[in-house]
Amino acid sequence: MNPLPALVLLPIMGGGVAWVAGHVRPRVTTTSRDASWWVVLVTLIVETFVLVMATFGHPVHTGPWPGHFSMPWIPAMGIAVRLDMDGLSLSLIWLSLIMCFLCVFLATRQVTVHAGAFRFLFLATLTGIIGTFLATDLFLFFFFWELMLVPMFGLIAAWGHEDRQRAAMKFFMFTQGSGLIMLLSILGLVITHYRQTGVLTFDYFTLAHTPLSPAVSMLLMLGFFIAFAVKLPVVPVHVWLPDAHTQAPTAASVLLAGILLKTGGYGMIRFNIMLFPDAASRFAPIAMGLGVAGIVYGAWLAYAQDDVKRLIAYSSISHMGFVLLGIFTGSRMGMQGAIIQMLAHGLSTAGLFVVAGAIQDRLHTRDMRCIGGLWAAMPRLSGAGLFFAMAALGMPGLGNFTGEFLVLLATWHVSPLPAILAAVGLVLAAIYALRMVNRIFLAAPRTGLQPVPDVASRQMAVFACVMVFLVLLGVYPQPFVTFSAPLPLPVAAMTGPEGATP
Amino acid sequence: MIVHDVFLPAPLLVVSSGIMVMLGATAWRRSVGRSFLCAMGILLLAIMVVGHHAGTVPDHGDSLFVQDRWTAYTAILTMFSTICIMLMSWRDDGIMRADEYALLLMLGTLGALAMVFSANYMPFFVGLEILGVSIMGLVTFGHRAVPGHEAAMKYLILSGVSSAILLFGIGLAYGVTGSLRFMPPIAAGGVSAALPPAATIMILVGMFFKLSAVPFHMWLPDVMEGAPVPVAAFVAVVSKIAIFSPLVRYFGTENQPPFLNDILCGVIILTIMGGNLMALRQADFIRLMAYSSIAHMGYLLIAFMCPGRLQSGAITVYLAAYTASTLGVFAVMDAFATPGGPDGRVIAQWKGVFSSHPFVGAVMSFMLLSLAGIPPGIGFFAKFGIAAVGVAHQRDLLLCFLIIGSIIGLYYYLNIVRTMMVTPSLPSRPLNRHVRPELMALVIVLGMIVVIGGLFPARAIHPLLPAATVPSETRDGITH
Amino acid sequence: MGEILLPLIILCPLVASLVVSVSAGRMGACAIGTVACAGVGLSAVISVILSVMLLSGPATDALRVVLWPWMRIEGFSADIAFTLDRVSMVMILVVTIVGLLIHVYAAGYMRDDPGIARFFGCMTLFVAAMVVLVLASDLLCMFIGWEGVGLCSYLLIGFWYDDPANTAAARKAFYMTRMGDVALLCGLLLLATATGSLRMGTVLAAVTDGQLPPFSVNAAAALILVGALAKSAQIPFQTWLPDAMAGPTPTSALIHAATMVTAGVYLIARLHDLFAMAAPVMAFMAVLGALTLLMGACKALVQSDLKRILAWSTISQLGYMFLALGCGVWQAALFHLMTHAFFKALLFLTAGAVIMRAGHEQDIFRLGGLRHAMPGLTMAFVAGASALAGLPLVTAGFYSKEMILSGVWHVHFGLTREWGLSGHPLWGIALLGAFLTALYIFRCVFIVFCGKAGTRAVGRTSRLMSIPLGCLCVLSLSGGVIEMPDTLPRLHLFSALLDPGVPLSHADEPIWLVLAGAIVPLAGLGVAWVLWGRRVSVMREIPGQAAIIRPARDGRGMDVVYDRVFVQPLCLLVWLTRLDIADHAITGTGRLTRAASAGMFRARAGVVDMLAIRATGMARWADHLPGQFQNGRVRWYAAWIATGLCAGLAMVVLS
Amino acid sequence: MPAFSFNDTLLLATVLFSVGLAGVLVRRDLVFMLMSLDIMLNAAALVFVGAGARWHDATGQVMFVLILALAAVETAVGLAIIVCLHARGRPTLDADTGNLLRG
Amino acid sequence: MHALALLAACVTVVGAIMVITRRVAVHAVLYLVVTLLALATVLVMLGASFAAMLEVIIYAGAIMVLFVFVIMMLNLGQPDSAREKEWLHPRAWLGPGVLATIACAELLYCLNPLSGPAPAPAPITAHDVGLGLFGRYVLMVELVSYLLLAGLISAFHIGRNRVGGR
Repeated sequence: MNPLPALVLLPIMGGGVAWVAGHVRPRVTTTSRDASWWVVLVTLIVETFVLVMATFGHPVHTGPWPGHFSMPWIPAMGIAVRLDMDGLSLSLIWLSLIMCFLCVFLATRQVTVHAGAFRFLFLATLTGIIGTFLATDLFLFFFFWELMLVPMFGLIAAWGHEDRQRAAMKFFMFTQGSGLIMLLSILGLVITHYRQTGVLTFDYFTLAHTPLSPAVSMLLMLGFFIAFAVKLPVVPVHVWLPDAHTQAPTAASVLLAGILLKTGGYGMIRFNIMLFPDAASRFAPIAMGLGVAGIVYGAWLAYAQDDVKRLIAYSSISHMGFVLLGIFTGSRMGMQGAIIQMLAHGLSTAGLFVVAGAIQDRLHTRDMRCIGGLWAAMPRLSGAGLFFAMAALGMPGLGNFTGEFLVLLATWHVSPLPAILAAVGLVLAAIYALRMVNRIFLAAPRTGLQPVPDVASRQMAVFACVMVFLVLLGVYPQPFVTFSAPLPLPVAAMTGPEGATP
Repeated sequence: MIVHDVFLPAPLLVVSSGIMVMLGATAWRRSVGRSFLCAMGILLLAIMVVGHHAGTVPDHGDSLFVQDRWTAYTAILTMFSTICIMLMSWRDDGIMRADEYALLLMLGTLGALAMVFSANYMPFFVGLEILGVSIMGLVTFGHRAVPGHEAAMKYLILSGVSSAILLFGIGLAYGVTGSLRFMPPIAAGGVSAALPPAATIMILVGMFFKLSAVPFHMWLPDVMEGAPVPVAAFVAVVSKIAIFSPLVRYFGTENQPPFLNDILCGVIILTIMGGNLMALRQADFIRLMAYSSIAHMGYLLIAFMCPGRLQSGAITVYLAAYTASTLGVFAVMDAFATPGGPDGRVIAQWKGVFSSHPFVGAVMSFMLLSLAGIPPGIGFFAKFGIAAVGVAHQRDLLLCFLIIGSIIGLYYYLNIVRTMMVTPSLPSRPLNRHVRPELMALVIVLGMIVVIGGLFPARAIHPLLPAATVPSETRDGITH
Repeated sequence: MGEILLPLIILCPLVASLVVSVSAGRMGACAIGTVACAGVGLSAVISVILSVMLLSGPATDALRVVLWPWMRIEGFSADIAFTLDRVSMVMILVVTIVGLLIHVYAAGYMRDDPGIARFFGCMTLFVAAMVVLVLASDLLCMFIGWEGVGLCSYLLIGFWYDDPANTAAARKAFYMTRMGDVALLCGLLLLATATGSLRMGTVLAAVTDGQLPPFSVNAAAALILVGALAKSAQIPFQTWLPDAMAGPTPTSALIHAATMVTAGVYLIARLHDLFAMAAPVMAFMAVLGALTLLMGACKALVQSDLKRILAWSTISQLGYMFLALGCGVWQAALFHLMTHAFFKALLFLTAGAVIMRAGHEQDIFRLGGLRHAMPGLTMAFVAGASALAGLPLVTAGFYSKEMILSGVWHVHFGLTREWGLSGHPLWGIALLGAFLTALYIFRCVFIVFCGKAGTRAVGRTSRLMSIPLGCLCVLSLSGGVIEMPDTLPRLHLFSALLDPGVPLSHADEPIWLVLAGAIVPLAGLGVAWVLWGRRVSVMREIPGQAAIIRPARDGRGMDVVYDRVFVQPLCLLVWLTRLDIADHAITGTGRLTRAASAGMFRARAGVVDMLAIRATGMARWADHLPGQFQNGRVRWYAAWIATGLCAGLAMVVLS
Repeated sequence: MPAFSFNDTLLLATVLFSVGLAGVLVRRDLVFMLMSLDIMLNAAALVFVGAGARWHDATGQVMFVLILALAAVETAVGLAIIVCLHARGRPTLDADTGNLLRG
Repeated sequence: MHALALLAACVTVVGAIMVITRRVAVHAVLYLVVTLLALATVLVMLGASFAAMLEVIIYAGAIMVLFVFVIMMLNLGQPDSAREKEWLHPRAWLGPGVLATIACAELLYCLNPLSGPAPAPAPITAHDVGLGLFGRYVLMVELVSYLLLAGLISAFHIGRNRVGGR
């Protein structure tokens, strides 16, 4: 049995069951373990098994990459359900699953209003994201790309914080609008291919060999780039992100920061660089400039925030600047750095959002001027927060540093100046991260704070897992590096993959 | 001798004789329920006989009616929509007081079918008028009498003007060509070169009016607002399909006149932008749907403008998507309305629907997302098809407007979804006690159509357009 | 066996740190202290064992362990790898042994603090990170430790976070060092780009082989130097260290005196081959070191806070080390590093004990006459002070300082072919520094321990605290005899240990050189005695303090400059960028500021955000416009139809 | 014996059509609007008859009959609505005032 | 061209103009009847006598009676002076008038280069029309019957609603 379609479909089916289960026992309190929560958990566990199967199973080499699934969908337009998996997608799916476990254990239990629907949307988002990571049919990719936005919109708009509606609208408008531009690019590529070969197909591997004139390929690449840049986000179009991250419920924030942003990076690697290598290399200086701008600008604005979640959101912009920088260095090293950075940023930022969410659950505020000195009251939570803040500021030995270093090194190969500027971003990262730590955790306790319970040890164990992953990424990233390398596009004659995947 | 010249598609026959039967039944004993049942039965029968016909095509080919896959498709779409609208209005208490409702609906459908099957100006024009007059009657069925009559009046005057313009154009065309065959007039000897274009433009103005393209769109929101919800759906769906079908035939059979390009371009841009921009500020749901329908016609015209092998798929899917999603929205709106409470016409009434009526809210947002072109609804694939056609023809300007329009559209559709997600300040009302099972069934069926159509749109892609538009190339170039 | 033991040196404190952190709140203070000391102690034992093993082998022997490959990407590779050679052996011994002593001391010192678990968690983590820094054979791996110690330093300076000043000091320390770290990172990037690896051996081989262009070498050296300067609080980064005294005293002793701040020295010593190729950087480093040592001494002379005096003295002593490094006598620098670790740790720990027993009073002028109340501590402090001052023959400081002085005397910077720089002026400065060192430290001794009794001493120094003090006393007095000036018995154990190939001998050095080095501290002692030591002191304070010295005493010279030049504008900028435009308008500070703040606000909200708002506004407006058209009038609608008709026909007419 | 050429017919029809259009545009009274509409429809019918004469085809007159039927229907419905609106409290038949349906 | 033809055309146009400029509805109806009669003359001259008959009988006869009936029923005999005064204002008619004039001019331009002599075919008799109506176009007749049915039902509903709504 092919695990790929199961990977995609399992979450949404489980979500449906969870929704139904949520209706079975409508009286839900935070303490009682309701049925739909268990359904979600079981779904994720089964998904993990399937993923393990996909990771360690012996693939049948029917496609260009280890995992392959194909089924005709709309033959008239050359559209098929094509799912392929290489190390990059696999590692990002693993990341998604870890994020989901994190959310399920730490963040979704707090939802009491329409919990079943919440979980359904949550898992539906996961379906969209996994589908995005797996699809190699451009139409299917776009389908999933759009699909993941809707449940996320619902999550933000219905369960978010005070200004959720505006944030959700903003989020949706930006991402969807840019998606339409990508749609045009996809169509442009397909039509160009059709004109030249007479074959109408949306197959990624076939389209990769489309001969394109420089101007056309630049145009098409820009179309893709804009969509991914909005998702990533790159600085001029990052506007949606702080609001969305701030207003989203904790679980949605984790998903947003943890994996949704990664789809942008994934898309850039898979579509910008691999489909249009020439145009991408010509565009690289601008993209790298944008990346550096993102690093500095994000860090700068993060420093000016009083809202914890907003601060974390801006720090995400800064980190994603590194990803952009790395992707467009044009070297394998930069790309690997970007991938590692994506994984590590997913873990660390998700951790931070969970911490921020826990603080908000307890204190009902996100304003750093109103919270402070939590260490005395909640040493465990504060310790976790400190750890993730350190990861965010790029402490060597944790995952972010590995990614940032590789990116910087690759950038230095290209040109030292952006590397130096990006490194300056690290100083700013230290400034905002420590500011946060010293405002929230290590500060004089505020008067008027009622005593609040610390996180339970069980939840700490979940945090600890994430921390272990981060440390692993930091000190032993080599397996991840080899594992998550995007496989090269197969030359027409090549049958099997070259890359080393387990 | 007469019979030889007559070619009559069977649905027309069935529907028209059905109307007679209904009249007879009404004369025998008035019963609203029975006439509804009768009408639906007739429509089902008509759907079943689509593709058959009575009589033969005259030898000289100058037939009044034509029958091919495109007409069959649009006819089915039309009749299906009418059935849905019947279901929607079945137990609507404002409508149920009058049994002529079903009759008028059937007459409107007959007009629409006449337009769909027409191969000649004459049945086209008569069908148009039957449809128009029926709509005038239907519009006055609402709870509120005065707005209904006002809407009917507006429609009457404006459609009269447009009919006159259309007729004048047809007359000019007839004068130029000496034939009422349904195609753009070509300059024949003896008349000025400017005459055929003038005739074409006048005909187009008439058609655009019915299609409610900007700047001929103004009647649509007012009429839809004044009409009861099912009638609004009828105006938004059936009359649009009925006019679009001959439009495709009209320009599909020949190469498009060169001057048409600019006009169409301008109209499309105006329509997309006008429809979307005006929808943006509506607080009235039905008006919003009216403007969104205008905008959708703009998108549809993009596909109409770009002949090619992708065109037929794009148009057919878009029509189906538009029909299913719009009908779905109206059906949900009808299901939401309570006799004493809110009727769902004002967007603010939808506040907190997700909490009070989760199912209604979910289906509604689903339909709206489909209209906005977001997966997994069929609207996504439809918009995709339109964009594909546009890209294939390098209509860059139109594509830009398509995207701008879509983004604006996204905003107002999402705005409704957002409103539904707002937690209501008041305690949620008790569920609608007047749950109408047939309406719920309709909503579910439409939802299924939207989902399944969105996930498996392959069936709708067959080339259905009049044969001349589809290039003769076969599908050998397609992988898989 | 060494391959197993070497990682254990890191692992032991790390495990101790984890255990202590995780069990926070469950274990008693005693248990925590025990675990921490055990962790560091095990590590010390192992390092002693390994040192013995290393010394028993041939001199060039080194223990290399590659734990696992870190990154292997085309064009670059890095390993988690450790090397124990003789240089790192010296350092590791210092770190673990001094660390152990300080831990033992701290177990007593921090016994009653509620945050003892956090304290020991950080301390042991620090030891682990420091060991990583020392042992790493890969520069990138070293960077883990480099940042790790910075983190621990931050956490420990801000240990008592109730006081905002403490956390501010902690952040300041982190930011300052972080800037240096970024420079260091850039240097590493430069080297990695040039050589494709950051393994020290590879890098140094590439540099000495001349594979790198001179500019790159100089640039890399300069960047690494900046990192080292920041870590070691040299000019221009010196301001963070005095503030860092906000942390608990054991922290100051371990991190801000004995080990972490010397990491820069150690790094440059490890990379001395690289620096040898970068003569201008070397000269710059020497000059900077000389200036720092002088400035630190001057600052120390006018402080009144006991711990701050020690902090400035640390800066000054680090200046000596940098001077030595700059002059190429890195062995001397390391030697001084070692002895400095001993006596400065001793001084800090003693000071801590004194302060604790004197009721947390740090002002030396409020202390006084403690000689009688705490004789043991007095002895220890005097021992440390004499070692710091370098009193000849009996103290370790004398030998190490002498080694530096002689090295500086002989150096000649060949900046260009014909133009060079002699080391003699630097030697003069260093000598002056030595005088000042003796002066300020004995000023401190005399004021605190002699004279009138100022405060009442309470309690006793616990056994846990006094044992380490004793050990350190011994070490700081006798630790220097392993290396002697040539004038004295030719004993070069230390330099032979480090660099057996080239014995550092200056047989031709004049004898007055050594004498000068020996006499100057004594002179300083004498002057201090004259000024402060006699029962009727000549003066309680440096004369003429009113005009010049006050700003110096405040110790805020550079602080003020930094504050004015960087911090305040930055804060202002941030303040402006976070301020709402409406708020600002209300304050009414004029139109110019308003405009500026508007600009800044825009920058904060993101210019694009603003544009988006504008665009929305435009859309609203454009949307309102057609609303005017849709006014419900049939005639109006019909007119539009007619207009459309006219337009269409016009197209035909005009075509 | 047609005295009108096709072109003359068109000329007349055009003028008539424009007058009708102007009537719809100018007048606010619904009754006048209906009458103007009738004028426009008549103009269109005239074109058909003229064209039928040109081609000597009965189709033109068939169309004329159809248009006549249309005009009758529109007038009937229109007048019904007018009567109804009048009865419903819009005593003036002004199309401009008292609009309930507007954007 | 016959003088009669010219006269008929002039009467048609003038009558139409009078229709749209009258203040009193009944006057307008009368002018409309005049217009229609003149138009019937024109139709006769075009050889369409059958159409002319229909025009007179149905249009001028039946439809106009409807108008008169409604006008009398609603008592619109007297002008609504307050409202109609505005009609005298150029502001009210200038714009639409200009628009209509432009449309007219453009149409005339399109028709302008009139060419070709008028063909002189035989008149189309009622026989021909009848053959067309019940031959080729029999279905159209049927359809038109539905159109009339639709109009009937609509009008019926609207009227009934009025009574029921009270």
